[in-house]
Amino acid sequence: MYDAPLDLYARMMLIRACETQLNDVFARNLFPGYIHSYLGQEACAVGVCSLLGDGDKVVSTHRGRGHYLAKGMALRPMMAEMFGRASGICGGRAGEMHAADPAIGVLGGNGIVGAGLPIGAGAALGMQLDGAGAVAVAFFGEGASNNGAFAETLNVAAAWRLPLLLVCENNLYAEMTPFADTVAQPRVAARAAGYGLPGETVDGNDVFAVRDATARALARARAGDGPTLLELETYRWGGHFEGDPKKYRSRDEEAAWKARCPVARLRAVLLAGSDADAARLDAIDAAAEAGVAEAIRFALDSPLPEPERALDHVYAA
Amino acid sequence: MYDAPLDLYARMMLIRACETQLNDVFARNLFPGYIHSYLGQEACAVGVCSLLGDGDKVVSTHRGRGHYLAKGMALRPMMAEMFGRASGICGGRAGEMHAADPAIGVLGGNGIVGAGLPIGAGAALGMQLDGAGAVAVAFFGEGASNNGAFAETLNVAAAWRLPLLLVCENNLYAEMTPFADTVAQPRVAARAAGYGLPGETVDGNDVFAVRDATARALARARAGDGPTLLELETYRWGGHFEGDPKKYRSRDEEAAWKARCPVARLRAVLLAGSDADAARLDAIDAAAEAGVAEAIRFALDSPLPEPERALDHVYAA
Amino acid sequence: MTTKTYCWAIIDAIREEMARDDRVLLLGEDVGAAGGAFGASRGLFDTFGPARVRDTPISEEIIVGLGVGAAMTGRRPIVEIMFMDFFGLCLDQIANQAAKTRYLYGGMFSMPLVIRTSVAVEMGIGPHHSQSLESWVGHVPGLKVVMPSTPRDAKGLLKSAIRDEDPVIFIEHLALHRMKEEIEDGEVLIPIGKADIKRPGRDVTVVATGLMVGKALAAAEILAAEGIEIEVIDPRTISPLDIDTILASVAKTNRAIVVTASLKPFGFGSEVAAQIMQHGFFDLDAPVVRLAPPFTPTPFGKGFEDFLNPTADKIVAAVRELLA
Amino acid sequence: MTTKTYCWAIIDAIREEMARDDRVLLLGEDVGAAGGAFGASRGLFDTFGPARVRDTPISEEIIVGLGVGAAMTGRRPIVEIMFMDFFGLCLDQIANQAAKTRYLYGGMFSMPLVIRTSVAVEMGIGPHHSQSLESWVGHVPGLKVVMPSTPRDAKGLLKSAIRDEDPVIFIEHLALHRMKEEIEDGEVLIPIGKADIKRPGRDVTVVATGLMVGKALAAAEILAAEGIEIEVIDPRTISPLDIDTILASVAKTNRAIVVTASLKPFGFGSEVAAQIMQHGFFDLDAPVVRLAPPFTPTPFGKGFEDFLNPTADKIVAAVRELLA
Ligand SMILES: Cc1ncc(C[n+]2csc(CCOP(=O)(O)OP(=O)(O)O)c2C)c(N)n1
Ligand SMILES: Cc1ncc(C[n+]2csc(CCOP(=O)(O)OP(=O)(O)O)c2C)c(N)n1
Ligand SMILES: [Mg+2]
Ligand SMILES: [Mg+2]
Repeated sequence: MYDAPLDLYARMMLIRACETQLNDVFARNLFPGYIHSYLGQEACAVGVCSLLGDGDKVVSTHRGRGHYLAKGMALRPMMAEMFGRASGICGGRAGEMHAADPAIGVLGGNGIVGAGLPIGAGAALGMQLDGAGAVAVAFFGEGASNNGAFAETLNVAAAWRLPLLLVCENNLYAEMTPFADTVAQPRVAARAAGYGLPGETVDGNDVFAVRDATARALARARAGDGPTLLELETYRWGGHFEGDPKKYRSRDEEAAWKARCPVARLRAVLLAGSDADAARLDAIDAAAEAGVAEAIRFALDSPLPEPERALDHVYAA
Repeated sequence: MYDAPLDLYARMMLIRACETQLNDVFARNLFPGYIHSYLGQEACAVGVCSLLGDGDKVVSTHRGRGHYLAKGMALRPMMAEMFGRASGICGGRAGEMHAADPAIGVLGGNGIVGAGLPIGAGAALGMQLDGAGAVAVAFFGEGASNNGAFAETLNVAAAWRLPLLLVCENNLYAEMTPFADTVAQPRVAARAAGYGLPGETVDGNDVFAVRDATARALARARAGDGPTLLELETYRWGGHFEGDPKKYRSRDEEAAWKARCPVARLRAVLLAGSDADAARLDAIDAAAEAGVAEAIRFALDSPLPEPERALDHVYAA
Repeated sequence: MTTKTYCWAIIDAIREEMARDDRVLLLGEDVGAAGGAFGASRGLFDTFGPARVRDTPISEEIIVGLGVGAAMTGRRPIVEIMFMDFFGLCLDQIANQAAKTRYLYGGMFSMPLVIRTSVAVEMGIGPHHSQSLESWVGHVPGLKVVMPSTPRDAKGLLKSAIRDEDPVIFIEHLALHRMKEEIEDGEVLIPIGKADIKRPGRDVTVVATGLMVGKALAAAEILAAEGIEIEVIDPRTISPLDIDTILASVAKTNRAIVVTASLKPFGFGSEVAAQIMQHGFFDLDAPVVRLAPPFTPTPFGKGFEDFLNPTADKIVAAVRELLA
Repeated sequence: MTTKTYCWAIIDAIREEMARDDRVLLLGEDVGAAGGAFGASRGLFDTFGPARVRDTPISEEIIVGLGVGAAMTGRRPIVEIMFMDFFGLCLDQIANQAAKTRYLYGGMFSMPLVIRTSVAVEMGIGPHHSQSLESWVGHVPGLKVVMPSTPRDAKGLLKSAIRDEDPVIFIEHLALHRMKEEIEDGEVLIPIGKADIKRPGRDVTVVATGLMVGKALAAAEILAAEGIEIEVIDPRTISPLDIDTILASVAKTNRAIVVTASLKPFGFGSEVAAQIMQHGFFDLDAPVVRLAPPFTPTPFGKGFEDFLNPTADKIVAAVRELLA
């Protein structure tokens, strides 16, 4: 949980720096595998997770680094996990799509689109039974909202009044296919009514708007009034993964969305308000960049896991 | 396709007689396995199917006899199939949950709740590509509307403007569980809007209301304007299967619904109008009863399939 | 000792474990007030209430997913998929989620999840209610797969499954639901991963699973009258398989038959045959015989099923042939 | 002759069949304008248009269901499930619907449906993008299962699959996508159900599937230098299996190894071992060896995968041991 605007900014910058530098690493051929970049969606993760405590659970996706960092996963072990290093939070075996950290309630990413939604409902059931007012948050993309798992989750969560936030980051594309081409009704939040839960669409690039909507949803969930579907309108700056030539969309569209940069917007608000001057923000930026650079070095310097570790943890010891 | 009110009546009576006599057969321990009775839902099948031609396709459920008969499946081979006899339309191997007849567009029942919906969409895709104005109809229960397959089907059908009628027979129960206990929003038709197709709820025990709604949906589908979700409010007079003690509902509720008997209502309308007198309707009733009795005798007299037939048709010859 | 049916043994196991540990939950279609589609949760809703015994919608994927998420947050859920034939709707949650969570995250999560399901082989209900699909889950690392063949085994294995830290697929045989057995009144716990010699013998090793165990025992009676003593081994757990007990038997008998309701290709018989070959090849006087239904779906009707499925007579014939 | 990659061979096969028969359709995620997530449908959308080449939502169950319904109404759909790891989301439509429709209705329907999918073994993408799950579908009667290991095989088998009246699971190996081979310019049709001897030999029969075929051939080179000649058999079709070709080889070599990316329990190796035992027991001088990854999920990273998966060296070692 963090409320101070500068903390929000710092967290968004951390994600921004992480995603930017990882792209560089990828361009230099130092990254093992795919990068599913979170660049451009920083306000979503931070807006939502800044209001969560360690007891609250988050279920993430294949595009999870924003969620991990926003929820408070330590930078170095997170980064090392992305590189599949032994010093990674999961020993380097989970990798780019899958980090988790039970200590802070991160229940993991997922390589199966939509599969996190039922698990999120299960975690919310756990929270409901605990009775301590904690919630579960399931992040997912708009593409996942076309999967059956989404509908089953909306229905059960609503029927059982589970303390669940269903957070759809609508970044307009699922891989190379525009969401609009796969639906007749492109407003994800509008699917909520049919299942009897509130649905709300907000500007996912405005961290304060995301926070306000999250706060309302959290209040409902913590009061026992059940789930909310939040649709955060945002944009994936990069391709589906790095290296994707993005033929399916125009450079103009990309520029228009970059003009709505969530980090720049928050910076402008902060500068306009009295909270901070440019130097203070620049210092935050520099700290984020330095921290990320250091974490990447840490990751690159860490050994790969011993291959024999692949034989561990198939079953409980 | 049949329009004359007396034809509608005859078809509903045929289903009524079929279901009633099968229950007797079951009570006398002459039926092999479960009976999923269609008693009480006759207006749904007849209302919809009376407007379909042989080129239109129907995908049915585990509770399919009403659909088969309404769509025009010949009584004797249909009945023999229910009893698993060699003279059954599928050689007695498909059985109570599964008959099909490609000649009249019946693509089969299903033992998997909800699985017919994607198949119905596929058939509608076939019809769309044929371009001859034919449609597909997928029948399903309200219980199936909680399955992911339902949502995926609504979405694809709407996105592709498939000539598909999604016909939900909402009989209030899925096995022993009231639908209302498994949802926060019990109006199935209200789920359509979220996927961008029209949804309509009608009295499923009023064959004319069902026909009117079907006619509207068919016009849309045949004109290339895409799918419609129809929710037909009805009631399953029997248990989930025969022998189910129905502890989950009151005898009062059953009586109230029986008072809304779809067959009796049509009969009253016909008697009030000028179309027919009681003698004419009684003759129809008697013909239906006699035909069904004869078909059951035919079935019972037919040999079981040779067990070796189980080895046929695994692959194309 | 009390005589219990297989069905009541299951209810007892759940009731005892729910009473013992309030983290245990039961979720599934009709499991609540209705007491289960097959009566296998009668009374539990009344005893433990709607928070811990929950009717779900017909949403197989989320039924398992609820179990996964609840297990990851400290509960010990039992979820029910009414028929194993429906696994095609939820195998992602079973095989990609439940099975891999502990592994993926380096042991940071446990997955104490039981997935109860039913196999309706021999009930004549047709192709969507008749499949014995233990191969699908036996092929997945991280899962344990259990198939009890008697009431006592059902009780003891289910209690062990509920206490297990790994996901267990618990396969009930509907055709056994009314089978009766005396069960001791105290705690009954049967270890997962341990085969049971249901009848000792010296001439042929007959490995049989679930519903086939009874048939093998019936065959043993017939054969005993001829002086042939088969050893009937019930693996009880399909995965991880107790191959040692099977190998020890084969070392003695030098001949083996595996009797299953699961189909041959990629089936339990193939797996056992391959493992006996791997570890006990030089003990074998003849190839391991797989007795299983032919490779077809199951049509509607008991007549077809009697033809397709192994029977005591078919086992007797196979044993005689193997000894000929 | 033209040199083609595995990926372009697949595109060619689809293009030729779509041109030949306008009932053929292609449905799947990103298959349209984007030309496929892996580029395996490039150009088809432009040639055949949006009616016959359709991008679907991320809805695996209906992707297959659309194929089933379209096949039942006279089309010949090719549907794509991007990774085989996602089969848990659509196995009901595959195994209960597509596979059983002809059977159930006594032959009144055909099911000319091809389900294309990819296996990403050795790509290092982790547990949800690495599984070779041919066992799941090989266990299901009514399905055919094909795993091409070269561009020409891919083309010829895919064209046969599209013309087949039964549902065919067509498994592409992502790690082979860039493999090149000369392919004749005319019609290439390779029969489903027929194994291919990729390299004749006399000492040991090595049955290898998909990606493992190349490794077996590499092992053969190494062994040939030592005077050991292995016979490399590529079954090409997993189900129905051409066991005769394998048995004829074993009759000659008396020793067999099965190399797979599929895991051992209930895997292809077990099935082949069981069948060799059943039909060729007395030809065997030693037990059939199953060479497969250990029974674990696949962690992220190539390092783990190289450790887990069979390699040419491991095959060489297994052959030497078998001959020792
Ligand atoms: C069940 C499943 N289908 C397909 C894929 C392949 N895939 C990976 S990410 C992705 C797009 C997801 O789109 P969306 O949900 O909008 O998330 P985004 O990538 O935009 O964050 C697809 C199709 C998958 N991983 N899982
Ligand atoms: C996927 C699946 N889940 C559960 C079942 C067991 N089952 C058979 S019918 C039924 C109830 C279906 O309810 P509904 O869709 O309302 O149809 P109705 O029986 O009322 O006609 C259930 C749960 C099944 N056959 N398939
Ligand atoms: Mg997206
Ligand atoms: Mg119902």
